[in-house]
Amino acid sequence: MSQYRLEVRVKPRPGLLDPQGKAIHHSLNSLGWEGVSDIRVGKAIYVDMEADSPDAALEAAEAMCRKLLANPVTEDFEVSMVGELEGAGS
Amino acid sequence: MSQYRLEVRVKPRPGLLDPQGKAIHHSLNSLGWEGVSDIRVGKAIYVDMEADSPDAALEAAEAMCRKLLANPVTEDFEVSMVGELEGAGS
Amino acid sequence: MIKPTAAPVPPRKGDPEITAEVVADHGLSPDEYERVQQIMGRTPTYTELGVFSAMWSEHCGYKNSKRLLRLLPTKAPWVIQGPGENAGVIDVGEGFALAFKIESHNHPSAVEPYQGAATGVGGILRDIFTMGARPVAVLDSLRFGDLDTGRVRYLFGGVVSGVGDYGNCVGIPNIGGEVQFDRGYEGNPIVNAMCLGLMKHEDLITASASGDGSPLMAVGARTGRDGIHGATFASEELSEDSDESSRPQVQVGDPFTEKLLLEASLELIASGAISGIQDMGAAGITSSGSEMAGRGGSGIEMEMTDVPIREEGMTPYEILLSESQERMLVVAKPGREDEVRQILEKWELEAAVIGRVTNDGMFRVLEEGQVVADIPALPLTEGCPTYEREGIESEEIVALRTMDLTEHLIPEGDLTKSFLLLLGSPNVASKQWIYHQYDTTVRTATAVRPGGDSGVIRIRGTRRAVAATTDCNGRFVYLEPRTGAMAAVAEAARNLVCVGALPTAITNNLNFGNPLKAHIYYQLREAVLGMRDACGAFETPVTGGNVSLFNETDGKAIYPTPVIGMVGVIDDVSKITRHAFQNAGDDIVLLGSNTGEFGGSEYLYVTAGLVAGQPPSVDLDGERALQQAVLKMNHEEVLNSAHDCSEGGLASALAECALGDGDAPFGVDVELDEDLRPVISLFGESQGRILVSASPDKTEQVLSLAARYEVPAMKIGTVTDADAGFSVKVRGGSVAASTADISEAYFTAIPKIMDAPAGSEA
Amino acid sequence: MKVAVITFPGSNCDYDLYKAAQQVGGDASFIWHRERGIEGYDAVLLPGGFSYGDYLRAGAIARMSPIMEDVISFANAGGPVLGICNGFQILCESGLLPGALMHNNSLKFESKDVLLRVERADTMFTADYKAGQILRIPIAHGEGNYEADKETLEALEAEGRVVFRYVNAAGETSANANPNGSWHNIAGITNRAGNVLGMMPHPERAMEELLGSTDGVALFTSMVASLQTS
Ligand SMILES: Nc1ncnc2c1ncn2[C@@H]1O[C@H](COP(=O)(O)OP(=O)(O)O)[C@@H](O)[C@H]1O
Ligand SMILES: [Mg+2]
Repeated sequence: MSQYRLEVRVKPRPGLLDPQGKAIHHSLNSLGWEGVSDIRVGKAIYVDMEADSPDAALEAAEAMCRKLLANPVTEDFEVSMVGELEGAGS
Repeated sequence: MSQYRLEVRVKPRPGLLDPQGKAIHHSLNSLGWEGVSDIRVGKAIYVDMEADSPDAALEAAEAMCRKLLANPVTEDFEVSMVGELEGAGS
Repeated sequence: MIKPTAAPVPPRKGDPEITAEVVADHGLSPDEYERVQQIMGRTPTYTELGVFSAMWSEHCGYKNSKRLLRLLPTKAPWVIQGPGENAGVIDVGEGFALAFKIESHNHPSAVEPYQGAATGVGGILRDIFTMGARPVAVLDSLRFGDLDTGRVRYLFGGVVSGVGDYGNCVGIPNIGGEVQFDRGYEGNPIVNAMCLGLMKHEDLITASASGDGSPLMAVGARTGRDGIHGATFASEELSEDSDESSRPQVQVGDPFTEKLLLEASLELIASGAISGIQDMGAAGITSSGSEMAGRGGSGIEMEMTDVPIREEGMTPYEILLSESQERMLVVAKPGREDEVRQILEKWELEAAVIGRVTNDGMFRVLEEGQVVADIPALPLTEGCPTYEREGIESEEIVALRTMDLTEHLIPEGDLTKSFLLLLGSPNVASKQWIYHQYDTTVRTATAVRPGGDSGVIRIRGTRRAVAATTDCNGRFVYLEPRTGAMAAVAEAARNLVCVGALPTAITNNLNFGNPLKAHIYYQLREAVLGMRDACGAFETPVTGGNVSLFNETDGKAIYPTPVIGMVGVIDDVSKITRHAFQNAGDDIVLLGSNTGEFGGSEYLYVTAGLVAGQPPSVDLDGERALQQAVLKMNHEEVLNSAHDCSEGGLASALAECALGDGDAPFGVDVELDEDLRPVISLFGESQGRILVSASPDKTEQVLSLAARYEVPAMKIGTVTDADAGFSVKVRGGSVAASTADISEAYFTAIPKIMDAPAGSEA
Repeated sequence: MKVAVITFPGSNCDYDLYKAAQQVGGDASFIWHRERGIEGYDAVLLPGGFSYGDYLRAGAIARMSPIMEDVISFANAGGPVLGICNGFQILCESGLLPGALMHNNSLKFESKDVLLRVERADTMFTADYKAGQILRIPIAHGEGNYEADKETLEALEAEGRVVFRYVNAAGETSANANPNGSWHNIAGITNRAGNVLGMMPHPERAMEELLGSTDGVALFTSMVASLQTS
């Protein structure tokens, strides 16, 4: 068993309104960043966990997304491996 | 000028409390994922913008983080380039 | 005006051909489609078909309910605006008018509880402020399955935070509502939101387009592909795969934009620069546009490429049917478009001219100048066929109603255990878990917050206030629809008089199953008749409402649930009565009497899992007398508290009065001798009963006032200190518990279930 | 006393605050966030609500509004600034007060009456209270969980800048009296100079018996009195 850190990114589905993104976009424009054409806001979730292998960790994180971390009706998710954590193993 | 998409990840500072992370951690444990040792919840913000170069885009995004997207008291940020968007340029 | 006729319109490139299948997909029956062809004098284009489909859906066209709704009483001298507008309006005195309405968002909430509930609140707020009234209060009426599955907890939690986040952000206090948990709502939660708005009489504005050439403007949020065909969707049954297939129809609410739109709309109306304004709600631009044209007896013409859109490449069909939230259609006075733009600009919102009012009676849509839809407006809005169907009571329900309950009436002696079980049932237990997520005090006008019998909002600058409540016990309606509907109206009225408000008018939300089924149509018809009778008897006319049919999953319908949203008027805020006991030593008086029916009670559900038996009867004259008596007692200031007896019966009502909001509980010492089984005395849900408390020197007055109105009344006990505990004795049975134990059962029931980590038992 | 109530897009307690200021004799006016200039005002009030929907972080976008430059100069020059709820969040975001307001630890919006203990009765905002007095005042927020780094927190306590704490009926700072998880049950703090107060509870909603409490009145009378004597 090793300790891994994974990064989950949960994003609003394309086409759905993203009120947060809209408000931030508006604010960035009025702060002078006129080249900004779109902002979408999602979540970045960092999961530290024990698993047998990187693949097992990734699989577990995907299952977590389906079950809890992402709303299947409004959000898409992506999972990636950040790396193995030190001082782990048992 | 080209169109770029950047990803900004804003994370709660280590050591500071993260009520959302704590609640998710708790839920994951009770759903049976016992190997999870820590969860931190931050934001993933996707910025589509025009810039002269990838470097200029990255720099602009970092400036946005310092000014607005991240709270220096409680959050750290990271910016990365997702890629150049198609159908851009003028 | 020339008689409108549809000009020939060539098919738009890329649009599907009109086949029988396409027609069926649009929810139109062959007969209805034939009617469309008659109106058009030709085959409709795809865009036109979409428009008809939305306008003739149950949601917009009321095809299965319109004839029944005509039976309801709608008039009274104080009614300023009856059914047919965005909201009903009544006079509440001193130049003030109250706009109020209820609306359902059941289907969207089943698919995405948070957004479904949030956008439900958003929609009802817009219905109020488009009348020129400032929203001052929200109520929410909710139904879910039992809380023992993860899915139901997810729906309940999501709906409550959706209702809360939206109203909190806009800054409208929640003043009440209700929730019922019962397996009858398992697959189909009910989410009804009601809003109240105040205005001066002269600020009333209605939604009609008149004035040839007046510009039509789209204001607020941009149009995206959200919720295309939501109105049609809301008029269909859900099935196993609804989650998947309904995804594109999820609408996301933006309460921040709503708040700006609210301020901008009220400013627009005050500016006099506009002559009409309507929410783009169900069926979006289609319904707002055609209804404004229909009501004004004029026509409209709109250019789709002028509509501000959020996504590239939207077709006219999509733009017309999008249900993107936080948008309004405005008719500006000619030449004052810039004024409109300036007001919207101040609130950081967009406004675009998208068309104009015409005088040819047509609903005409252009794309880059090419006509893509050209429909006579009046037949579109008014020509929807309406049906009167056959209604037959289901045998199954007759059997349930007439079931012999004798074996459940046996228990006697110490009934404390059953009582604590009942008090800890989420249906009876404190709803603080819900309303502590709702801002109840913003706008500094909330005189009675959720937790009492009715919410109360004072009218600043006067001594007056308005009160509101929502009520319906779906089990009663299920077992006997006419009686159940009367009970819903009667309970609402009792809740109002308990705070000292004169019941004035109602709005209602008819939540039912598929009316094409004879036994559902029976429920719908009977419930409407029950509502008619009760509203007639109480002089509380119906000023509007909403119909949500097809609440079924895999063929199983919800309990018929005609939610009543009733409003009342208080002339003197200093006389408001509250439900909680105020002093140890006060006498407790029970007004009304127990008629002995036990059907549909929470006790049967909790102890035997049963929804059966004869539900409590409703004596409309007796109810009316009770209301008048309590109002009189309120005016004479002889009461220290008043509380309606409902779910969980007398024992539960006593506990609610004793516990209040938990800060300063009292004990209770009650003894009464009725010729009834003890479970019926303690837990029966007989209608027409109100528990009041009075200081001992006022008790005589309470009893004699009751006698004057021929209302049965008896002193049944006294309020004691909390230390003395809770004791209720009836013939053959009793309950006795410490205040701490009843408090624990009552206040922790819902938090214990809901604050456990998500999925712990899933 | 001329009082400015700043309205941001999404503010929704601006009117309540305006009324509260009027009730104690303040001459209140609204200032829209895009306007500039608060010269001539004696005090600035930042109302509660959801400026910019509280999107991104509560108060983060409002903090960028043009008027905030003026509010910051006003505060730095010693002018009294009171931020309530969203106003407190904006003050933290703008750096006029230290720390940040995180999600309530219940992760739910919390709306109810709470009890507050007055820790300091010698500020310009609390002179009409007694130290140790217990107030009943409504809260209504989703992000009121006060947090800062260790040094800041220690400095706040050492300098006595905590003005209100959540307590139980016995006046103790127990965990179950804390509605949001705030560090040391903090409900309100001032800046070092004592002219900027931020608090999560809503004193402007506790101004009348009819609405449940009058415990907020003294906060506004304190402010008026301090300005009249200075
Ligand atoms: N969904 C809800 N939203 C707001 N308040 C609610 C809700 N459900 C219940 N309440 C409040 O909780 C209290 C008790 O509810 P309920 O038992 O249904 O009242 P009653 O039986 O007197 O009509 C009422 O004040 C009601 O307004
Ligand atoms: Mg009840």
